[in-house]
Amino acid sequence: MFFLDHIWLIPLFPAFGAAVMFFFGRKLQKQTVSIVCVGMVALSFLWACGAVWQYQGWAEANHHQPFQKVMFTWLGTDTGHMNYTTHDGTLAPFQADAGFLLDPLSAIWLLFVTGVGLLIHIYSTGYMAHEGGYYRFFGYLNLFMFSMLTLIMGNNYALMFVGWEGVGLCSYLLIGFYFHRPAASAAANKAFIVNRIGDAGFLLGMFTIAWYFGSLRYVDVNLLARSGHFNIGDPIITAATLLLFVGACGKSAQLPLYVWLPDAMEGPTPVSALIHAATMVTAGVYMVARSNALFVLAPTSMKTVAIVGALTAIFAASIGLVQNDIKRVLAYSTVSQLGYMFLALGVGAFAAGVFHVFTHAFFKALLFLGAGSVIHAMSGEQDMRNMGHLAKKIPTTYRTILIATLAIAGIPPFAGFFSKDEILWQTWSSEGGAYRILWLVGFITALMTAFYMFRLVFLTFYGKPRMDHEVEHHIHESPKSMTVPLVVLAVCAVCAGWLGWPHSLGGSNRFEHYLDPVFAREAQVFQEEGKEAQLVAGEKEEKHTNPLEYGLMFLSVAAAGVGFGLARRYYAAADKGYAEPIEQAAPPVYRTLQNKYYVDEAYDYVFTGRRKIGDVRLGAMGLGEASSWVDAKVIDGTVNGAGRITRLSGKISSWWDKWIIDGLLVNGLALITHPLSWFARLLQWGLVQWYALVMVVGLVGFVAYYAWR
Amino acid sequence: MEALGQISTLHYLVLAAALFVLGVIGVLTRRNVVIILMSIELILNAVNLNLLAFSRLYGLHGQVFSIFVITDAAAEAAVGLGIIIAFFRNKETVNVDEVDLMKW
Amino acid sequence: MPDFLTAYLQSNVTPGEAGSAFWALIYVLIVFAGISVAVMAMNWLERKALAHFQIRLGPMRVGPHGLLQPIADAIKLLTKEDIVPSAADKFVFWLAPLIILCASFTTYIVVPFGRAHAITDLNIGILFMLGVSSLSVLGVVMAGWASNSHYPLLGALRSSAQMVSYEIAMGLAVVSAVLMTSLNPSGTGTLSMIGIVQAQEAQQTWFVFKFFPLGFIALGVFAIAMVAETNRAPFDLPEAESELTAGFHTEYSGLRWSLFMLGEYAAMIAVSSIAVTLWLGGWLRPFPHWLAGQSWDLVFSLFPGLLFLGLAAIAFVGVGRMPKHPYFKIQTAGLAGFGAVLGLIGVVLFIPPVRDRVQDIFWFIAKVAVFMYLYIWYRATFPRYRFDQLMKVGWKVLLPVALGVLLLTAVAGILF
Amino acid sequence: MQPVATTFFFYLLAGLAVLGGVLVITRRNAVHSALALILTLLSLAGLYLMLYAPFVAGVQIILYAGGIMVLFLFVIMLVSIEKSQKEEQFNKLWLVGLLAAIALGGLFIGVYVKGKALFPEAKVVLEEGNNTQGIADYLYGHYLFTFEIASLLLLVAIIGAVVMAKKRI
Repeated sequence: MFFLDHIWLIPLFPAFGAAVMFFFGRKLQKQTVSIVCVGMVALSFLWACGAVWQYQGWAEANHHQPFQKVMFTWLGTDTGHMNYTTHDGTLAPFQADAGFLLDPLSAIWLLFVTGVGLLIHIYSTGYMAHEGGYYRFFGYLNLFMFSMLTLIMGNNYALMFVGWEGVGLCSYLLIGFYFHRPAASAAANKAFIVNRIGDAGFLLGMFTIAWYFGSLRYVDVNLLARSGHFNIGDPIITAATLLLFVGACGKSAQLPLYVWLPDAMEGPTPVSALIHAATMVTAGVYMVARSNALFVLAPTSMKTVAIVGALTAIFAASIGLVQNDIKRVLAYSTVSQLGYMFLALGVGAFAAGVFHVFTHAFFKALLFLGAGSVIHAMSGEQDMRNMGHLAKKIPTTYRTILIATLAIAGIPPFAGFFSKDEILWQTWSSEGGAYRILWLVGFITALMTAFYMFRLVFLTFYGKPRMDHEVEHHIHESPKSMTVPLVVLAVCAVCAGWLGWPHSLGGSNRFEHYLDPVFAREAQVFQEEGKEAQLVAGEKEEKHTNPLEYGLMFLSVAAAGVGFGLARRYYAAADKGYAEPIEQAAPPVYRTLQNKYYVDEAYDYVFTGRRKIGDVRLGAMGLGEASSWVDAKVIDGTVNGAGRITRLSGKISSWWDKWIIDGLLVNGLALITHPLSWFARLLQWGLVQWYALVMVVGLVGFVAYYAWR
Repeated sequence: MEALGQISTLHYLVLAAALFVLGVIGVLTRRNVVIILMSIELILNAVNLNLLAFSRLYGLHGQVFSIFVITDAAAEAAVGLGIIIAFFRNKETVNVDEVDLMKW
Repeated sequence: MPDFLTAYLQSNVTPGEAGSAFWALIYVLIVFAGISVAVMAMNWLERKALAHFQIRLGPMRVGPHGLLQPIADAIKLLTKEDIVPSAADKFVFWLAPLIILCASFTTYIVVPFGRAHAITDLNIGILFMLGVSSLSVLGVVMAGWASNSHYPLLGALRSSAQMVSYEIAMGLAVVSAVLMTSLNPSGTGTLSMIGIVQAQEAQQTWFVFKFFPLGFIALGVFAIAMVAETNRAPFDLPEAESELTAGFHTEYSGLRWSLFMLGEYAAMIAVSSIAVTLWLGGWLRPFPHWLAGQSWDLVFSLFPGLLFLGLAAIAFVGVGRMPKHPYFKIQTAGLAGFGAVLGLIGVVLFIPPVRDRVQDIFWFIAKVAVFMYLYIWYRATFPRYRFDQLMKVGWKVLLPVALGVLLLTAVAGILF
Repeated sequence: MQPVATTFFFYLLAGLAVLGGVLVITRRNAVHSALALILTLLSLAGLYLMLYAPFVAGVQIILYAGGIMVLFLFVIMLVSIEKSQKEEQFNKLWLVGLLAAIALGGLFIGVYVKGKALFPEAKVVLEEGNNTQGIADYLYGHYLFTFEIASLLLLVAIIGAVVMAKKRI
């Protein structure tokens, strides 16, 4: 139980690394920096493996309870000084522990965050080797690891919020890592500000939970939520979950707050891989999954999650169809895949959503790292229009990216096939016709995904070389420190999906069973109460092993094939000035997609106040300016007018006081007194020796009087 | 020598009176504060001489009192000189008639 | 007339008590001459001792082993041009060395070289000594101010601050010794120098050993304070060459400067005699009670003559070791003559009446000589204090210690 | 011991004392004034000895000449005297002051002459040998309270002097 008891060390290792970088980083050699930072993350990873392994044994003995390790009370006291009134009038102590919680859900996150994080750290030592601010980069990365681990290991919402804000900060710092580039700094600001909207939602949701349940601990909240005291559709819980979901939208880049993620690609590529693809952006998914007990009590919220997820998926995928920047394609792909995950959560397939997070972490990290490798080879070129014919020149990168593409496109037996298929099947098999529409949306998205991913592969690795001669000359395979993580991730991208091999294909779906202690109890509750529910996940699957599932499976594989075919047809032999098929077919659609549906422009008009018509500012800022004008001219004018009148009367009164009261009555009297008091002044002249003289004269007088009396 | 006669108490008293008057003149006429303080010492010594001259007639009490007077003089010198230093630091002068802040 | 002379010699009182102006004058002359000779000897001794501390020879040219060096120095100083700075305050400049000299020599009025060998015995003896020696501060301040120069002024300020500060610790240490004199059945103590020594005789102990270690600590405080009081190393800040060239007497030269030197050495001897009188039993010979009796008295009374004979023997050994070159003929003869004079004095000191009368003086001077040697030793050994350290030692160490010793002495006096 | 040549020494010391007093109040240079004052004080100490007050004489020397006057010299050196030497030495009231003081002196003489008969002719026998002990008996016996108050006065004076002279407390 050693690792489990000291589970608190897992986040502290990278924190230590970050602290070392903060205090001494400037003076350390690059090699030392690498050893310290990578070593700390490796320690975390090993410790996490040990802890999860020991948790298995512990859970067997403890009815699959979550393991909690409370270090100390972090906020609030035990003395009752910080009590607050909950909604039903009882007092609850405001208390947030510095406590850690380990259950299957956080175990999965723990493993892939530390694992993928370790690989990306190693990759970074190669990728960043020639960049300035090496120690700064690794310090931020370690700080990020600390925050992310705090987020997923905290045993209450408050501690989760600490990690939530910490990863936001690190995201900001790392997007703006090249702070001398205005675009990077603007992107960092954008990410931070957009996230702030989401964070406000999270905070409000958290407060609502505290007020409604009287505690912030997951264990307490889950216990109460599952106790049956609350009706399904309870308005307060609906509000709380919706607010939490706003937070998730911000962090996980869902509509309408997704706009920061594509811009976040301004950061270094390993950062994009680690933070903006594999780990941080899944924090929203984690939070919704963690709050599953609440979400199932709020069907409206579930529907919202599902619809927003589906819309985000297709929306982002459609933009990804026409992007030319290799990292942007991947960024929109990430947004789209996140949409998938939320779709799964929204239809109640929590385990499927988590499974997709798990597989996605590997292949999307791999894609980004591969893209980084390509960019490295291309001397910083990111535009796919200027690539081509790289397959032979960087074979390792090519092969690994191909594997990842196959995985994300949903080709069996790669990882993406299992998770994506699971999501689509769960969506289809949910109750109600409306969910079939969501399935259709997901299906079309899968088609688009296959198309743009293979477009990426063909434009990058096939066709004619379209780059400058200079650049072509320099193309080279990346160093070992970069390729080895690629290979490891490629193996994971192939194999990770096998953990969730579905029953319908003769597997046992171990992944979902592993998560049963977290999610399955919800299914139980619904079944027993016999209410209309949108899912009965665990049970349902075994019942519905019917031909339809195989049909749907075939359809999605066929969609991937169609995507591959289309991409091959249009891009396999792309030369300079190749034609975009969508542009040829429907130019307005192409322009719209190329401009990302003009969402940024719309935000500019409505919120940021950057647009003007004449002198009048538009949007929310314009409204502010207008009210400011009213305040300055009308309200203040009135106030100033009142002030002027007061001043005038004051002047009159002052004149009266100065000349009549002071002048005539006070000073006049004094002027008369002054000459009259001359004789009295002789006694107090202010000259010491005068006093002495008076004394002596008096002495003479007295002595003379007494002597000759 | 003998023409001047035996020295009596009156001789001492007259000498003390002379010193006293000299001290008073110093206090009343000099502008330099330090010299005024010294004149005060002169006055105190005249008093001491008086006390000792009378102690010749009435016993040791006068001597004891002169000890007290010397103690007093020491205290007075310490405080007075402290005041002079503070005064000099503020006004860059030691002239007593330039201390006229209280004068209207 | 011979009767007049012998009558006094056979009495056992000081000239002051005897009311004899003639003998008082004789004593004053003897003391003045003796102190002057002692200062010269001290000067020679200091240079030689310092030189040997530093593994060199010191004065060797003038006379055998530089014995005549002080005389040569004196002639040089007396014949030097007397320079008075043009911007100096002439009168005060002239007055300052005289004040120091007078203050130093006036103290000897009450120094008891023996039961009958003091010029007079004042009732307020120790108070008189402290008071008069404190007047030398005035001389220092006047010298520093009258020179109208920066270094002397700084030296004078330092010196006066130092002397005024250490006077307090010194006075408290003295008071604890005076308090010890009152530990007799009548309960009244004394300030008289002779009375203090007699009190030690009556109490059968030197005050340095009284209430051990109280007396010892008091002597220690006094011994430190007296070094500071005389501006000697390691408390020689007022004359620190490296900081103030020569302190308050920078602008002095020739005769006036030699007056300062004379005054300084005379003051050293004076304060040492205070220490000897107060704590080391003054003229009392060692172990007067343990080694009592007629024969022991005789043995101890032989010491002065033996000392001089020993010195004569050293001189004659020196004669034997003189180079045999004709150039050294005069020097060899001179040394032999000096040895002969010493031997003669030694022989005279064995004459019983002289022996009885002189042994007090011998023991007193021997004890003082120890302190004088300590002065030289300090100078050779200790580095100079910094001024703030000096003040700290004076006010924060010596003063509380002396006060504590005084209180404990009072308590011990009541208890025992 | 019996004072010798009383008349001569009285006139000598009295003359020196008065001379010193006159110099104190007439000198331009404050250092010279202080030295003149020391002369007066030492002459007075001699007179005290003649008045059978050796202890007071000793205290006079050690405290006045050795202590207070050094303090005076110190302060005179601290406050620059060049400027004050060039200024007017006497204030505008000097004539009035002089006249008043002389009137006071005349008055004293007149009073002494008039009241001469009041003094007892017989002098008290003062044991010179026990002078210090006698004073001590009075100080710690009859005047103990006064003595304590004097010590309090000194304490207050110490604090006062420090407060006055220190630049910043």
